[in-house]
Amino acid sequence: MTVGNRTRAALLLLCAAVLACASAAWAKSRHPLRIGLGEEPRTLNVWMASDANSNNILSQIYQPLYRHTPEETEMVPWLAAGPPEMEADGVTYQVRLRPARWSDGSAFTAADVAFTCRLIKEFKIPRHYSRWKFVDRIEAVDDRTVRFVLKEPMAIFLTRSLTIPIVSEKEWREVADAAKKQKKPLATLFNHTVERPLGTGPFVLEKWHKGAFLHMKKNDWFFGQGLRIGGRLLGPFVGEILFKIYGTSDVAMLALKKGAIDMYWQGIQPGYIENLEQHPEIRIFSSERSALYYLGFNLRRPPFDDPALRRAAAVLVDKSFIIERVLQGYGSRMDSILPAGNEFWYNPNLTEYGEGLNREQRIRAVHRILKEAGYRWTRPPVDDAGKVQPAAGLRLPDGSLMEPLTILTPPADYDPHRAISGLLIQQWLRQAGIPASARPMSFGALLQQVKARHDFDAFILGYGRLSLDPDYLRIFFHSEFDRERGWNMSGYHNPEFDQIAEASEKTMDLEARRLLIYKMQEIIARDVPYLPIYLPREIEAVRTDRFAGWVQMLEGIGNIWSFCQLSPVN
Amino acid sequence: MKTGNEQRDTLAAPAGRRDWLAGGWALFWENPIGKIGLILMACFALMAAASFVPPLLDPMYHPMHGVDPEISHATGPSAAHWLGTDFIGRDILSQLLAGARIAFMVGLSAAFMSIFFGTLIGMISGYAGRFVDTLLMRIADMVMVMPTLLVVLILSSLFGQLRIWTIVLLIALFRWPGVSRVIRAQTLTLKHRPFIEAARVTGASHLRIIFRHIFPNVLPLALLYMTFRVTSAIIIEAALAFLGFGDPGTVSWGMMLQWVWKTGHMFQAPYWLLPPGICISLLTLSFYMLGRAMEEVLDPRLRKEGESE
Amino acid sequence: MEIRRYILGRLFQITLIFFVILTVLFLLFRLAPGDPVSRMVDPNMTPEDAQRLIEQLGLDLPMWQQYLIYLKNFLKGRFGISFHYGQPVSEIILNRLPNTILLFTSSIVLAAFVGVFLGKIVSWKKGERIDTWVTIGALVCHTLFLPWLALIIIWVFAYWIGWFPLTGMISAEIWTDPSAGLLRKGLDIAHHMALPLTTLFLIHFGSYLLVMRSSMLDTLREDYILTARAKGLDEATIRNRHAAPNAALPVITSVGLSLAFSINGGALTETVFTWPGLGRELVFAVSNNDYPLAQASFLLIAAVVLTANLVVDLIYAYLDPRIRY
Amino acid sequence: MALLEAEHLSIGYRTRNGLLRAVEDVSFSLELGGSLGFVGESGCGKTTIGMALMGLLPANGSIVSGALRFKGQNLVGISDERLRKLRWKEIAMIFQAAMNALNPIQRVGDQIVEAIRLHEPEVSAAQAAERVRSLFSLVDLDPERSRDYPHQYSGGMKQRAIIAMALACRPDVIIADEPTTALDVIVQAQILAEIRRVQKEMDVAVLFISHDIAVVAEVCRHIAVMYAGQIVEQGTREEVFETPAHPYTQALLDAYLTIEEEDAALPQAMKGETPNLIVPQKGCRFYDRCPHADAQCRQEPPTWISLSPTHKVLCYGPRS
Repeated sequence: MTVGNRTRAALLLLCAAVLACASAAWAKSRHPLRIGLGEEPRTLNVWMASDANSNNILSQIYQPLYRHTPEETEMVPWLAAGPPEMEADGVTYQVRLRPARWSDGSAFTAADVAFTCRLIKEFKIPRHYSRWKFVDRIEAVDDRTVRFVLKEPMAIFLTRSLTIPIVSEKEWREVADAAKKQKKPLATLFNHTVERPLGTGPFVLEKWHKGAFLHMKKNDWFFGQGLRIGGRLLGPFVGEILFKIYGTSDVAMLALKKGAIDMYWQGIQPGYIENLEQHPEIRIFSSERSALYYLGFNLRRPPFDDPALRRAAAVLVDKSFIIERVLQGYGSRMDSILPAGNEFWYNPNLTEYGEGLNREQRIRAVHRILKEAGYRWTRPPVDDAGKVQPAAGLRLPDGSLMEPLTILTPPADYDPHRAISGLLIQQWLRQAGIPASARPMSFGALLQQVKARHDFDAFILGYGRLSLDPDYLRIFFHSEFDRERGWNMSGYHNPEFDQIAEASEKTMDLEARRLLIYKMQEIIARDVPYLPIYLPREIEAVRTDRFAGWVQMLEGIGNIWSFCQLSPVN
Repeated sequence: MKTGNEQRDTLAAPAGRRDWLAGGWALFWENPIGKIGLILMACFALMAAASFVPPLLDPMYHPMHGVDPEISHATGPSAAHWLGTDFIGRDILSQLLAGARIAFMVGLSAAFMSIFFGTLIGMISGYAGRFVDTLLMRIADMVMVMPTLLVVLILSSLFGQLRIWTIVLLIALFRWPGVSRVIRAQTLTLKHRPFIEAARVTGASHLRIIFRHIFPNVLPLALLYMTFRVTSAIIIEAALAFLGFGDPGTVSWGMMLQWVWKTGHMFQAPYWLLPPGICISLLTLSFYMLGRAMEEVLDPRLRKEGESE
Repeated sequence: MEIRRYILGRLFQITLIFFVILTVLFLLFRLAPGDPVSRMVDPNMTPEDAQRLIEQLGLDLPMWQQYLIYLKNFLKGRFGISFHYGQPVSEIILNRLPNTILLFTSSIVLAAFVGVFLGKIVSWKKGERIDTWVTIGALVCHTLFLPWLALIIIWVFAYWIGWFPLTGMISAEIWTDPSAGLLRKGLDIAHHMALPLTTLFLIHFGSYLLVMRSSMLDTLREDYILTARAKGLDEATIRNRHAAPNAALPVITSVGLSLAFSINGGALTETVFTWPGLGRELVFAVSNNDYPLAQASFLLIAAVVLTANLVVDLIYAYLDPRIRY
Repeated sequence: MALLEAEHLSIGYRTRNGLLRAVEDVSFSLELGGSLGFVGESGCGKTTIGMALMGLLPANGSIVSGALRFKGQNLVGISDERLRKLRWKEIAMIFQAAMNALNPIQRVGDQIVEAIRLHEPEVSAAQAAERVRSLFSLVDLDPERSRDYPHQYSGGMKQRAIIAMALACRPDVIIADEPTTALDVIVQAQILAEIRRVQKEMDVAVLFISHDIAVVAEVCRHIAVMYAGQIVEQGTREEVFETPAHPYTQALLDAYLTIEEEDAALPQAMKGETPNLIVPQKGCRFYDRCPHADAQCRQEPPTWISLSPTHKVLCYGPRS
């Protein structure tokens, strides 16, 4: 190497070093709250957004009339000034609004609320329309009062309908009018690109640098500023938020440890906890979730059309094993479709299949159940001497050999827990001679197979964010929803259940409705169209050295209460 | 140039083959790269063979289903688990050994198939000429510009999780054009050699000429390319599994990395992260080294195309 | 004249191949199970909602009609609207493409130069210790498992030593700072690019080095090298003026041929480093059933590879006087 | 004093099986403006001698013993740097045209200019180009074509260009290694005439290497016949042609004449294979193929016998 080369190399090194130091120094000058996102938000079009990351951003901007307090016991008025006033006819509600302003300073009025609700009804916007189709009329009585007239009394109106985000008429009127003239109005509305969403929330979007970050600033017009709602004094006390995109949680965890972000807004795997706990400035939150992870059966065809076999499977599945190993203890077993945390609606007196039994006892129990139901083996799981052995040649009560069956699971990259649980369940079922094999499938293909084609034996799926209102019980198992793309994926038909479900939807009296919901849970636990398996906990990690005030609630700390209350340390 | 031709001629003549083999072996062994490659590969072959042992010792050493009843989270190396356990208590060493078996299986079978397609198409294309040649080579061009990993990724994400054999087949289906180009070129030079002309004059059928006369002469070249294809097959399978599109019923090294990645142990459990990565790299290295050493023995002039992969 | 005919011929071929890929892709994506609507797991989504969405997305039309629309739009330069982002695909691609080009081209060019340079040097010392070690080193680099290497690099250089940012392309802090000038922003990108660049560089330079080395060794056996020696040229001149230019020709071919393969690595690198490029977008679109986006990105990649191969052939022809079309 | 002189020169190649003695105890000399031809079948060591003269032996080859003197200076053991300066300036080489002796991606003229300016740095680019043009004219090439690439030339033109290149620095010695092989007969004759002509005009000594004794005879005044690494007969053209003493020379001439007459069977002597040069046999190296061999030939290597002051042979019983 000549002298010239060496000098050049040294210069290069120097440049790299300067670069490294300089960029580290630059980061120190301001104090934004920095949050890691798992993926880029899909869109800022609130009607199109259905993914967690878009919703994370939009939840700072578009606000509902009512929302749950962190304690989850009650709904508190948010954009509304007080609880809805129901008139004597039982179908007319009147809601007073707070004096609020949009982030551009213009006034938030009843017309905006009416516009939003009509928009949903006119465009039949997916995911929202079902909660609004029973609303007959929406009227702006005056600037600060909205009146809703329902077609019939509806139990879910307050909890499910009045929690939709309100958009501004100014922002959407033209878009909606233009879309209506198109051949495909809904698609046009969905494909409308929103650059700077106009909301009433605590933050406004400053810039979205595609593929890299989103920059939000405090909304000076935020209606809640300085107010005390749900017993909490609202800020925001943070000037700016930077949302950075990290494609993999591993890197996000490194960023957290390094101090490049203050919070990672996505549940993390339990595997990280041990290491994160060694960092004094990192705090782990483990929160309850309202979710359901379950094994679903196809009741439309053998072999799982037989409840006995479904119950046998329920006994064979060792939920505790899955929770302890796969979830590393961060989760709890489920016996009802409703999570146990939903204390008001949850029925605690349900059959706990296989609870407390060890492997051998489970196999014996299943042997008994199946024998009684008329199943036979060429080699039974329990031999004549009462010893457990590998079973083979399981025959259905009608004498035919059980065909090999598959358990569909999402792929490991989508959710390793479900993929591995599938493999475990496969092994357990085989112990009783049920020729099961787990088959992970791409998520889209899996849903197509299960929801649209109904061509499957069993599957493992989950619902991430179930509402607190248990109306979904009806949607999952009412025979009305057993059709293409319906949510009754098992094909469960039970007239008794249907009747109770329909009643529960319309019963306004809470206690009476609770009894119906209890009954529904019982029926499902008896017939096992779905076998609830586990309820994972939401594990989140934050740094405590720069910001404090995270509010823990159901589904974790990433909620509007946190963002309204976070404030810089010192 | 001269040496190359001479060697090729020796190849064609059966009489010289034994001498050539002995000489080739000496040349091969003299090459440090060939030696290292062979030794490495022998180690991995041993690993693959040893993979049958642990499950026999104790069912908890089954790489897929066996879990240590005492352990329910990832642990480092211990007496019972020399490389530690994964997060549900499976033994990492037995997974690593099983992975060696899978890697050999995937690598060799995918390579074999792609060489099979490539050689067949190359010979037909070169021998038939004209329209068939143009058609096959245009198809080859087209397949060649497809980034194999992305294509297989698309296919496996579209059609659900693929079985390991499907993955192998797909890799083979997209890795033949390079081989067939080289084989075609070689066939073209052979086509007008006297012994082929002679065979044609004596009325041998096309099939007979291709398989009896051309095939033995392109075989060494095909074998050489096989070693390179083995490496690319192993890498593609591993990358696929790493991204979560592998066969979940199989314990491959890529799957192990996927587990360590997706369960959040990536930077927490070096005893789990490092071995599969090192193994993938070293096994592909060993095949590659073998190929390079073989190449120097076979003919230093035939390398250009295969190597960029 | 000749060369123009050759280029036209090649362009025609490329168009043909492109059209076939276009059709195959269309069929693949339509035949595959799963659509964007069924992915929305939300009990609030009623079957009617889903049906409505499917109609709106035009997924209910017969296949041939969808194909015709697809072709028509394609010819007009419209790739449709991304299911996932609800934005025109062309906008998304145009946003991502420069990033990919920046990372990919710079790494390939750098790798090719360093590879050729080192290959030239070590071939001169064939059989010596340095040759063996460099060759083994290149082999090791070339066969390293890329995603794994990328993660290790992140861990060591971005986290443990902490010289570089973990992932991404720009740092939000600097780009939201109104006082930050163009230079600072440029340096920021360079700073972020260092690690992915190194990863891709390590993977590629080995292969170029090996090709160059082999090619040099072949060239050194050529008679004109003997002539050059006989002329009394010193070794450096022989190496640089006579051997290397001839030996570099196969390397150019090899770069072209390995381009498709390099793109795999590019996509993996982008994915691991969260580099907002086309490869990452493709992987992401594929796993989200975003057909229009996945199709368009894949087509673009295919087009780039095809064109790049043509360009490589032209460069080759330019550099090698023996080839004239 | 001879211009170029070899004394008991032995050259060996290291191979896996041992040292291959490609040239064994060879002595010859070449006068200023003289011409010497080496004849022998391939592998007899003639090219090795040429390469040794240029200092271009391959990495595994080296001069084992003996001396190689150019203008009195021993080339054995000389530094690479000095040898390099000597090349082309003093000793140039004409390569076989079928070989790629010209760099395919450089213009022919540039390759010649490179040689000129290397050894005569004081020459400007324009002057060098001018010299190339005159060299081209000298070897009957169109000067305009100096800007072409080698692949645009025919075999004969390439050969002329190579000759022009060899003459570029006005060397004292030109080594011509099979310069006419692979050319058709007419072009071959033209090239040989060309070499003869430039040799005379420029008064340069030529060391001519060929397997074809007839070709050598056309150019060289002296001929050395080589067999299995040794010179077996040496003499003037007339002596060797008219009174070949060594059975091998006789066989070569026979073969030559046979071809000329298109008749007769393969000469006796050509049967059998050339001996193994790694483990040399005890006696005469030609023993196996010699029609006149006897017991003595088998036991002891023969010694030189002088037939005239210029003509000598390495044989026990040279027959005429």
